[in-house]
Amino acid sequence: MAGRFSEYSEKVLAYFKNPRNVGVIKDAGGEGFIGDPTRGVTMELYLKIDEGIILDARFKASGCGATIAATSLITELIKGKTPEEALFITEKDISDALDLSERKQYVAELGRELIEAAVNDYRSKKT
Amino acid sequence: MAGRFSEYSEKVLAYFKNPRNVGVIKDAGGEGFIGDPTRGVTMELYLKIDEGIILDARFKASGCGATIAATSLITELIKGKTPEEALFITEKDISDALDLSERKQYVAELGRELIEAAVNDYRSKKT
Amino acid sequence: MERVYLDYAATTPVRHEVFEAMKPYLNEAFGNPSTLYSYGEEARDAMEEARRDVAALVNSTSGDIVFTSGGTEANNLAIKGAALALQGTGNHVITSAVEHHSVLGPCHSLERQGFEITYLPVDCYGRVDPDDVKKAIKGKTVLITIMHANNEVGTIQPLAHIAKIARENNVYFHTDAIQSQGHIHVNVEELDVDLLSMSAHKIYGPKGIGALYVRKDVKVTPLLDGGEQEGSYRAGTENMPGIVGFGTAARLIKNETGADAARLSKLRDYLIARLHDSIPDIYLNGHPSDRLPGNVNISIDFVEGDSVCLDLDLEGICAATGSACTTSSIEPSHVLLAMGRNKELAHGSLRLSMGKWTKKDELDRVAEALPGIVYRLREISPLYK
Amino acid sequence: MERVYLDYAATTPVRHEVFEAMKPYLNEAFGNPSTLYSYGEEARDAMEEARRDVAALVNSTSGDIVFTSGGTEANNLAIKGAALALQGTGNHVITSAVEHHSVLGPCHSLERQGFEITYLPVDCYGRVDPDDVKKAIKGKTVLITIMHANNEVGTIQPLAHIAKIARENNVYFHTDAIQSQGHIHVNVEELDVDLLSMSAHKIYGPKGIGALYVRKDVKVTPLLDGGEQEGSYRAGTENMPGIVGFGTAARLIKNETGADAARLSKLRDYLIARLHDSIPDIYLNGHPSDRLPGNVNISIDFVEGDSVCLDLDLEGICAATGSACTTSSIEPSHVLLAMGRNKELAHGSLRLSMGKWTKKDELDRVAEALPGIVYRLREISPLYK
Ligand SMILES: Cc1ncc(COP(=O)(O)O)c(C=O)c1O
Ligand SMILES: Cc1ncc(COP(=O)(O)O)c(C=O)c1O
Repeated sequence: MAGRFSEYSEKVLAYFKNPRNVGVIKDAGGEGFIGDPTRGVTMELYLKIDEGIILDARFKASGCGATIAATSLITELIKGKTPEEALFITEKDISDALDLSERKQYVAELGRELIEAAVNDYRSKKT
Repeated sequence: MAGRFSEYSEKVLAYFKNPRNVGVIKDAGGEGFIGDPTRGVTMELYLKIDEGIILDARFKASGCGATIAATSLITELIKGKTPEEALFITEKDISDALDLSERKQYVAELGRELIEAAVNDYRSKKT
Repeated sequence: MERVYLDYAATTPVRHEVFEAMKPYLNEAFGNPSTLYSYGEEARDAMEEARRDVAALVNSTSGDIVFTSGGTEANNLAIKGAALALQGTGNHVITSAVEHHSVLGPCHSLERQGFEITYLPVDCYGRVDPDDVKKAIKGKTVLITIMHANNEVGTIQPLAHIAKIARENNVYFHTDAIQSQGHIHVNVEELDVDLLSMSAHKIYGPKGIGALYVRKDVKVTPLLDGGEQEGSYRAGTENMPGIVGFGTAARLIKNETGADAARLSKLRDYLIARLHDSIPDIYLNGHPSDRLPGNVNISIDFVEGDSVCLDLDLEGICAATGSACTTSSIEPSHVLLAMGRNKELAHGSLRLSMGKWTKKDELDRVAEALPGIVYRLREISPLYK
Repeated sequence: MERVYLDYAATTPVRHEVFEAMKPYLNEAFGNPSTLYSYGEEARDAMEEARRDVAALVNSTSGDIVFTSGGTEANNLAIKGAALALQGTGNHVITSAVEHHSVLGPCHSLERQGFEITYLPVDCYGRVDPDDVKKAIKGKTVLITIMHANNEVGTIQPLAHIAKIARENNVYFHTDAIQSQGHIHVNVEELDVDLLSMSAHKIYGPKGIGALYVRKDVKVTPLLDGGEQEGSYRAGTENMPGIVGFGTAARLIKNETGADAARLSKLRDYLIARLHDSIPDIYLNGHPSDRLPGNVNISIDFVEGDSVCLDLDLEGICAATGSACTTSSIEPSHVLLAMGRNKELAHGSLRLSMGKWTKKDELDRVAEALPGIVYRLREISPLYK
């Protein structure tokens, strides 16, 4: 029975307490789904893209505090970027922005994959 | 590095502090030697016997506190007895008189053997 | 804001009387019970008194109590120690799927050494079926280890029944009684166990001290070799303050067990009812009545237990989840999975465990805070449509 | 009559600062470092601070320190843990004849499991010859374990030299530094050891807590399986008060080591000289200069050490002998026998070990009391003619 919350930074806690951009976007230009409810981590990312710019981003997430925080952070990071620029966001960017502990690195990794999935979805829809 | 003195009863301590009848008797009527200096226990008992009565008893001992106490006690127990009566002193008599702890029972056993050795020596000298 | 502590099953505060009893051994009375007359004698007397008090809590005699560094060591010593001692006669051990890690760990370690382990299933309440125990026994079975009460869901096992089977088949029987000791009636004679594990920090004693009851003539190979302390079952300079603290904690709780259990069972049922009334899609885990007095465990659908605990914590309420964070995911509780909960529900577990100082108004605070937290997290969750 | 405590090598009093540091963990701050945010965080921070302090005492980093229940567990974990981890590559262990029981015990236990153990001889001062270590190494040697300073006679081993041989031969090197830590300079880098055992109650910390330094990437199979505490090297709820007490004790002694050692060496040599002057037929055991600052160990001819200690005790002086009472005799010290003392002299050993609060006038009391005691016991002794 372990929570191990003490590894959560103030930044994680801030996003966890007040997650920005919760929600879904109907008919989103790009959608990403990552994770597995049976493994306790699920992330969903919805992008509204117009003229090659991510105008809006929304998320849903379930999992540990870091998972929720990271998904919310991502919506902020990518807004205003082009999908191509969004792909330049690294695992380290996410990890640094949230001060993730070593054992929570996988959350940043999943976050990176989430962006990729949403951008790929956008690309496949476009063509 | 263990002393384990807390197993010593008040009675052992009393005999250890003020051992009665320390010494040797020259040309003793009966002498007993028990133990082994390499095993940390040595007991010597000297009897002065006249007309079949143990008139005097002296001891020397080296070993733990219980060893010294038991050997001294034995000199008291047997004084005034005949050698035959002395043989009736049991391991339990010695152990009870000193409140010996379980792990010190071997001292009473050696004490019993010591009496036997001295009486046997007396008998062999007599014949 | 006063903190509300509802994680007594993880660890309990140290009682003031326990601290007071320990104090001399952290100050002037520093003797080593294995040495010296004047200093050592006091320490030895205090140690033997503590041993009697710990023995009395489970109705054993002090000669059968081996002090250890905690519950984990007691379980390791019992399981590995008995298995190794009996290695010549067999290499099969029976346990259950819902044991604590400190039982499963030693079993895995024995497996690596060539032992065969049977992990018995449990029913939906977490109970082992004694018939399954009977069927699992083979000629080479040397040990059965089944816990008394489960640390996550509080379910109490039909121990006496299992012990009877063990006895009939001449197999050692060990139980991990770390959650039950002091909280419900525990009696080594009535349960007829050969080995029973205890831990002080679950009964208002200090951390880092526990005990193993070893029935006379039961063979256990020591884990810690060295000096002749603890009847040569366990070498090492004795943790005097810990031992004295454990003894005091055991003595005090012994007479309070009945009254505490009655009070806490009521509070428990009150909290369960309130949560059921105010939160949809939650499920009680564990047996509805045959459970530890202070244990409430629910699965909250659509959310992850870790996030619920974090939110509660931010509101000043300490609770626990069965989910364990690893470096690549969150592992759902093995106990809930064994009870047949699906993984999603196993992920959403929340344990609220109460103790001696739990007040009704603290439970009211939880009952008021939790619905909002669950609502909030479900709004964020993609699983909740 | 004030008691004179000269058994610091057995155990030390707890420093007041240590007690004060532990107090919160025996009262309100009862968190479990593995759980919970608010309560657990404080506990975790305190634990990691203690780990840094313990690490610093031997110049290691906190990531390499595993807390155990004491020195005995640290030795068991190091020796059995490393041997089992390397079982695939070899089954030979080298140790010395003068190790503490908590090293010899695990070695015997490994022997029963099919390991081969070489017990190296020592010279008349109790020192291992590094050349003997070199000669003893075989292809299947997996571990060398040689203590830093001996607990009975205080002799310091040529560790760096032995470590070099171990390193050259790619063999793990463990040292039991329980008597040296804090009392003389100990540095895992200078000594170049892979594993090093520590214990708190020898440096004015509490009993029941110790540590094992494990160099990065050194493989050790856990003794206690279960939860993931201590980097999975050692399961079990952490002994928080003990850990915090150990940390404080380590931090305090670190800066005092040099001055204490200088003061105690002088006192030691003063006492040795006075005893030599006033008692005939006594012999210093151990190395005359390469020995622990606080250790005096003499063999007194014609008497048994146990009786000398008892007499000293009756005069309010606590000391120790290397003789161990068993249920059928007194066993002479294995250390003194290994050093070539005959059994009679090995039986007459007396250890007077000093510490932080030892005053010169206490030694004077011993120097005044002991001649009379020896005289008295020799008068009783049949060995003294
Ligand atoms: C059922 C059970 N067994 C074993 C343990 C381990 O005991 P300890 O924490 O004293 O190592 C615990 C608690 O952590 C427990 O709840
Ligand atoms: C050299 C040595 N090793 C090991 C130990 C055992 O340590 P502990 O008493 O913490 O179990 C001791 C002291 O008892 C010792 O002096």
